[in-house]
Amino acid sequence: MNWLLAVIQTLLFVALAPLLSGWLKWCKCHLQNRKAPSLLQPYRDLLKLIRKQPVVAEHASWIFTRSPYIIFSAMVLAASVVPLIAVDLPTAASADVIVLVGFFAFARFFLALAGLDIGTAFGGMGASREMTISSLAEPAMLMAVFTLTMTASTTNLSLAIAHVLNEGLVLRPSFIFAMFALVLVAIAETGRVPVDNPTTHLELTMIHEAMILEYSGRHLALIEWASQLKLMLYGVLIANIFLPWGIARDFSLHALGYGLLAISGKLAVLAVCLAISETLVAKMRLFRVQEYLSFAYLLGLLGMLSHIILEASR
Amino acid sequence: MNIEQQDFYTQAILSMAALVGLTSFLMLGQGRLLRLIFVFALQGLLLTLTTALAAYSLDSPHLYISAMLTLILKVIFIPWMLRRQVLLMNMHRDVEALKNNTAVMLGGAGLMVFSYYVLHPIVQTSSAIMLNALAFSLSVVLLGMLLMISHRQAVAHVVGFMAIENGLFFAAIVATKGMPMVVELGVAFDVLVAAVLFGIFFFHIRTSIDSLDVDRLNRLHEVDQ
Amino acid sequence: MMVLMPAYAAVLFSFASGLLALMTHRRPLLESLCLRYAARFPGRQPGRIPLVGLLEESRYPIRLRQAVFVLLGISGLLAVLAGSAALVSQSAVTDQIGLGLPWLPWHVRFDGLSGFFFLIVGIAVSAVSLYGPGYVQTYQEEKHPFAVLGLFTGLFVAGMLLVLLADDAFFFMIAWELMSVASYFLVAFQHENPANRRAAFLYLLMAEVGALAIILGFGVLAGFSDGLTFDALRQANLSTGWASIAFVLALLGFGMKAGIVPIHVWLPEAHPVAPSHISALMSGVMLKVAVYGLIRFCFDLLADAQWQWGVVLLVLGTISALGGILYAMMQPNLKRLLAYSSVENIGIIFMVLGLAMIFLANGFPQLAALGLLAALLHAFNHALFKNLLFLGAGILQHQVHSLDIDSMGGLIKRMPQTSFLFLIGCMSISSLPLFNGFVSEWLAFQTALQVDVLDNGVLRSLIPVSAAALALTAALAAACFVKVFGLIFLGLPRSRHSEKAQEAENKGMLLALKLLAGLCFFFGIFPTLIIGALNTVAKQLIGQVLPNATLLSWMWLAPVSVQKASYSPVLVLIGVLIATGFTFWYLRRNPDTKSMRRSGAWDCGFGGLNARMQYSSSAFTMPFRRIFAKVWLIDEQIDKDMQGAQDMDVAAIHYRLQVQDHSWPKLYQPIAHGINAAARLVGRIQTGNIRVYLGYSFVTLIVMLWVVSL
Amino acid sequence: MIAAYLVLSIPFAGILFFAFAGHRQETGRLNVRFNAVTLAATVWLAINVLNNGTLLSAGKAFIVDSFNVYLIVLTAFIGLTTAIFSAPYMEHEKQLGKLTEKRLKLYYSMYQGFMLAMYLVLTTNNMGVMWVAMEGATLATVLLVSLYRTPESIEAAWKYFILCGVGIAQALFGTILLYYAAVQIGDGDNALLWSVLFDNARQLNPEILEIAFVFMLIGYGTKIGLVPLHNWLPDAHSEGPTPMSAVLSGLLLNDALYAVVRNKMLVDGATQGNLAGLLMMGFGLLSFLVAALFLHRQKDIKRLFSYSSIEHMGVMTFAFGMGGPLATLAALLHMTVHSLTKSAIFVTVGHAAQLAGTQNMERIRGLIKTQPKIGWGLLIGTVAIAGFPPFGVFTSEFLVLLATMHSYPWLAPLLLLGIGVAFAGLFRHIQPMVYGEQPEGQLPIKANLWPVMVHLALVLWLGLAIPDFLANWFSQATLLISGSMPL
Repeated sequence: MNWLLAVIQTLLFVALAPLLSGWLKWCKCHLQNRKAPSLLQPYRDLLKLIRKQPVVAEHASWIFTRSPYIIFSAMVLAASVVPLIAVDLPTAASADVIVLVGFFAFARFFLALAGLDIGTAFGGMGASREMTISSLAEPAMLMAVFTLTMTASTTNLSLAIAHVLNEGLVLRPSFIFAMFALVLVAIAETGRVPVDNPTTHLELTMIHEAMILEYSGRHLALIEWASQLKLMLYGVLIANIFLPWGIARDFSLHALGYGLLAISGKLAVLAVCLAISETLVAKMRLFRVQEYLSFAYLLGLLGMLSHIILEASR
Repeated sequence: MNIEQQDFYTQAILSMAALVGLTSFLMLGQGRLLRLIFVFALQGLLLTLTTALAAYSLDSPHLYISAMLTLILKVIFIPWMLRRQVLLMNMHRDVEALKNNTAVMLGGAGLMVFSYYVLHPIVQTSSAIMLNALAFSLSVVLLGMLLMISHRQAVAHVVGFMAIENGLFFAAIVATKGMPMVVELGVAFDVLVAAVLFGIFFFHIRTSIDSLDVDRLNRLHEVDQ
Repeated sequence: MMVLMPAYAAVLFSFASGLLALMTHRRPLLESLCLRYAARFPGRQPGRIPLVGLLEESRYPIRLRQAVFVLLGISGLLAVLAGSAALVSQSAVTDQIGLGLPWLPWHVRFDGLSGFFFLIVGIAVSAVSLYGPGYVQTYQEEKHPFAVLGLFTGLFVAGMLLVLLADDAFFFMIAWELMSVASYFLVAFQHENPANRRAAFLYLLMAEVGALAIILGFGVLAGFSDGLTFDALRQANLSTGWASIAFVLALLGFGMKAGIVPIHVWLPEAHPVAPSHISALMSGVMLKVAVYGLIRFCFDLLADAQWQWGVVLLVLGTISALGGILYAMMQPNLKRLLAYSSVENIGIIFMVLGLAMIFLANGFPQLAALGLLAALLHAFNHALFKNLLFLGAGILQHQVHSLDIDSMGGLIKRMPQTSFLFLIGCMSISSLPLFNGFVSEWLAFQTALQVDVLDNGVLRSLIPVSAAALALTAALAAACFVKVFGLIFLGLPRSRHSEKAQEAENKGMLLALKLLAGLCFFFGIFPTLIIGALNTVAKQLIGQVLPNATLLSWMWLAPVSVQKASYSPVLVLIGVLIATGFTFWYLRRNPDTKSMRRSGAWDCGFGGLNARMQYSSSAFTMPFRRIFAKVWLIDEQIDKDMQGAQDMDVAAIHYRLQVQDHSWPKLYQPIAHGINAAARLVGRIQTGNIRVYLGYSFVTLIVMLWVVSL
Repeated sequence: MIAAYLVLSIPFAGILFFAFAGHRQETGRLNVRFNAVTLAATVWLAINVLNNGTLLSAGKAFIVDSFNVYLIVLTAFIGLTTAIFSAPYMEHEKQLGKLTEKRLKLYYSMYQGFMLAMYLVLTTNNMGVMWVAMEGATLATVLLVSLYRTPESIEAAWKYFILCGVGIAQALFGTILLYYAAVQIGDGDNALLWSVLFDNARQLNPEILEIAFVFMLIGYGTKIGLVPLHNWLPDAHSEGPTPMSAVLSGLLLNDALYAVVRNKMLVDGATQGNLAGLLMMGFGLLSFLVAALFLHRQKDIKRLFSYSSIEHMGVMTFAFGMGGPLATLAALLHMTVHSLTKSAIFVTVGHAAQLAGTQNMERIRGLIKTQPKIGWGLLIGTVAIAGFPPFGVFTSEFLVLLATMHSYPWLAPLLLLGIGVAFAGLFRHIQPMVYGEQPEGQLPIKANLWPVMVHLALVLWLGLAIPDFLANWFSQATLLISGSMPL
């Protein structure tokens, strides 16, 4: 039963991911006085891409053609770990938050390899920049996550969230730091403005797009879907870790439905915030990203220290 | 106790010691090789007399033998050999300019005092005469080394070397009435061989650097210019 | 006792392989021996005399090489056997060998720790013995005599095994130095090129200094105890000050061998220039032996650990981890890169050991056990994938005739098997889930996250920071090995050699890689097996085991408790398989879009993409150079050839980049200059003037007399 | 006791024979025979001593106890192997035209003369005779140092002669003082006999003995090559024929040290304080460190190794000075292994120099490629002398370190520093010589390397295991010198 529920939740995750980015686009367009595509536009794009026959660069090897599947399934696995609508599902125990980061690393590894595989300058450029940014972002993210795990004294996500829930509303300075750190990291990792611009097509400013420049057809669909999943994953992480209220703690239908409503509401709000920030902020130079990320790291560190010194000190 | 109470033998020994010391000083300040050699022979002669005196007054016959050896070696053979070398090299005219001679002399005097100072623990074990004699011989040894340090001529070095031998020998005679016979003979043999070898070396050095100035034997050094 | 037999046998076999190698030029001797033996049995005709068939002129050298490596392999297998036996039996066997000093025979002790490291050495050696025959067959005898290589390889392996067996300081030092000297000769094996000579000298020098430090460390212990056996040394009761001195000496000695920043400089010089299978042994195993020494000294011999020592280890480890990977990233030479990444991994191991020591000193033996276990596991994993990568590098060197990353590319098409195995190595070393590297790193994080139990504020804030540094290290490692794999195997070939490259024809070489890659994957999925074994080590050293390392079942990893953290690689694997399989099947079920269309890559419409337009390794790492600029001594030169009317337009641009290690100018050159200056000073004594010499002895005499008469 | 007389008379016969028989083709082989016979005699002597303790000859002129008997055997052994090496070597030199038959005649007879002096130093019971023999050793070798008659060799010989002569003279003064102290208590004739002195060392006047010891130490120390009295040593070693360097390093230094130790035993008996020991430790450590630094500046290969000899003599002096059973045992062991290794190295060095036609290390290259035996011999020998296990030098140095850690822990770092510096100094010169490509025109030569192999094998054996008879031999000697058994 629980396992079934876990599978359902995962599928739900995968299914809802395009909707979130659709909603994000929608908000952005409205903020920028543009006519918005429908909320379901991402689904249409995916279906279209899946139907097309993929075109592959002539020098590409199996790495290039297999990577999309690997990346996508890595993201799906990550989704299976993160509690969306209910806590203590069995899948959460199979991999904790560190493994979650591991999944992201896994996906990134193959994305970068795929970028290098086609043998053009863009791929290499994208790969190099992606690895740079992520290698700076990862410690920041872990710092933020460690703050949570040390508060809950577990690295198992659903247990940690449950712990936060049990404590009820406690105002923790550490969480404030950690949350902002995580937000910054999420923006960097999901390739949003100001770090990267997902809608750009000016090659020299691309990071994520540069790597997937050669992808088409179902491969591109998988990649796109995976990045939408990633966006949603970060959103859910932020939402459920720091404001977990509403998530289902027993598996009654009513609780689950309530959880679903809650999470969609939180995500919607988050998306709006993101859209606003993206319309206000301009993309920054590549070599200012380090300052941005080291700031995130600093926040994470502060969160950690304030946890250790203020909250858990004996 | 002071010198009046001593018997004649002791007084003689002491005055001999004084004379030997004097000869060392003479050698130390001596720039002309021939005179150096002469003074050295003189020292040898004094040594022989001391030995004979000791042999007579202690009537230990084997000291006569060592006296003979000394006479032959240090008074006749070695001076003769050295003199011959000097004449061969015709260095008998040139005078070695000794740098700050007076300082060396004062140093020598200081050495004599120093040898007294070093050897004073011996006083407890025996008479002051022993102390005097040993101190003198030690200073002769040290003066010999000083001589070698201050002179540049190989001949002078040999003389200094032999002077050191004299000092030792003197010490052996006065302090311990001579060494055991076997040792005496061994030492004498070594001195003889050494003298012969010196002769050979003079020849070699002369052929290699056609001079006997040891300061020019400085190929083997490790100071980088 | 039964456990010791295979251990001894392993040592003997490695010696035997070394000695057999000496027979390279003794064919007639062997033949005559065989014939004499045969003469005992007149009945047979010469054709069927044993061995003589193997000894005829033409095939003798090949046969001999194979035999040597077979012996080596047997010794490796025996080592594995002995090690696992020791781990299973959970007992410590002691013995004495009638060699050494009259009153101090060689003491031997074989317990869980030794057994575990036996396992490491054994696996590596067996892999190398599979790989060796194919690798050495290209050396021509007169230029690179196999006798030397084989002999010292055997001695090297034997030395490592003996270090693990030693149970008294004297025997330990002998084995230790045997290991060092043998590997020195292996580094100097191709001594016609100056790089090897220089590296060899540096290596031996550092080994000597390190050994002296270790001896001094033992000496401190021995000063407070009676005897040199480890039992006696354990009884030594020293003041904290002396204990700390001993610890620092041990850290210096073993750290020098293990390649801790800043005393690591010999390592990236020496490891790359040795023959690849030797580099694999040195980088994969010898460093572990150094770790073994440190653990033996600090956790076993030194009675009570101080938390300050732990901090020292932690900080040094962090510096080495970060420094190692950052330096590695800049290396254009593959083997140098791998050597630097060994520095990084050793750094991680030291870090976790430091954590263990801190927990031990603060009275949390269980957590200490966890840390120790993580460290040992990482040592094990690193041995596996570093061997894999070095052996792979050896194959590349064979096929591409170069180790320069920038001259390779596109090899995945030409060498599919090698590239796949190498990819597994890269994934393990950059600690991706499902591979063994990840497990130990996960455990390391778990250890660090237990900091809550500590009271000391310094530690409570220091440890998380180091954990973050560990995270940074892991991410950088991933970046570094993306570069390695991407530039070597993917894209377009950057040189003629890599265009013409072929898959290695020798099956043994690939087999060795397969073995190691398989193990990497296997222990990535079933880490609980090895962790269960490691518990015995922890029990013998610290007296504690993990409460429920394998509580749920063999497929769950829950080091502290299920509530705190759990990881089930098996389930993850299953999930991945389901997801991938389903999408794969689902998306490719439509027959007319199933096939892919090939076409040229996007070239911005200019056309004529060529290999030189790809990212080079220095281009790939350029952002890192910008961000971490202070870490290296970067010497970057761009000069343009001008031409045309008053030299305005650029004909060609030459780019030169040199990235150097800080510790050369800061640490090593000052020492060297100091010694030379002192020597010059001392040289003044030898003026060459005899009167000065006489003066010396005169003055000495005077001074001495004055001294005694005081 | 007959054995002892044999040991002394055979070399004496050797001197006369070679001096008057004139040089023939097989003289070298005869020299080997003489030494072989002597070795046999010494082994016989050793067996006697092993069976029934210390031997005193009639009239107590000679004493053979467990301390010197193994030195005697060692001397004979190294004398033999060096003779084996020198036979073809000197022939080769003669063919190169460096030497005439007359000189070879001198060489062989003086070789025996030197051996005789060595045996006399070791066996005699009379301190005076010991001095005479020591001086005799100088006289015997000084002409061999200048055998080639080059200006350098003559200069070296002259320095050797003068410095050692003056030094040894001071030793004689010390002996006289000793005698003086002795006649205070005992009869005149036996007063210089070591055994007598040792038996009633307690009554000897300590002050006099201390002064005497200073003279002895300076005197014999000049022979040992203690800094700052060492200056003659590198010159003499590097300019003389290689076999001479081998025996000088392997034997002469040892025996000088032996003389010092004999005297130290007396002084220790007489005085309460450890002044003698401290002096020796100081000189030893100084020589050790300074020589280690000197290694870095050498250009001549034989000079290099003569400095390494100084360094090792420093270690031994230090260890003997430290006293105590462990240190003494270590020093005795180090004497043995150092002599074996160093003479082996000099043999290989001789061949290497002949191979390259020069002693200048900048011009010796690619030995392994040219003639693997020589190259590896030199390399392994250097590894051994640098104190790497499993060679014996490591064992002894390890023990020295241990003893230091026990009694003077703050000196141990200095010792280690010296070892490290010395190691670097050796290898920075050795590596370029043995490794690298073969210089064109460099051809293999006829070399007989089995003495080297035997020596190194022995050293290896001593490093791996000390056989029982040797072990209890060492412990007997240790008991004799330091007054108590090793652990």
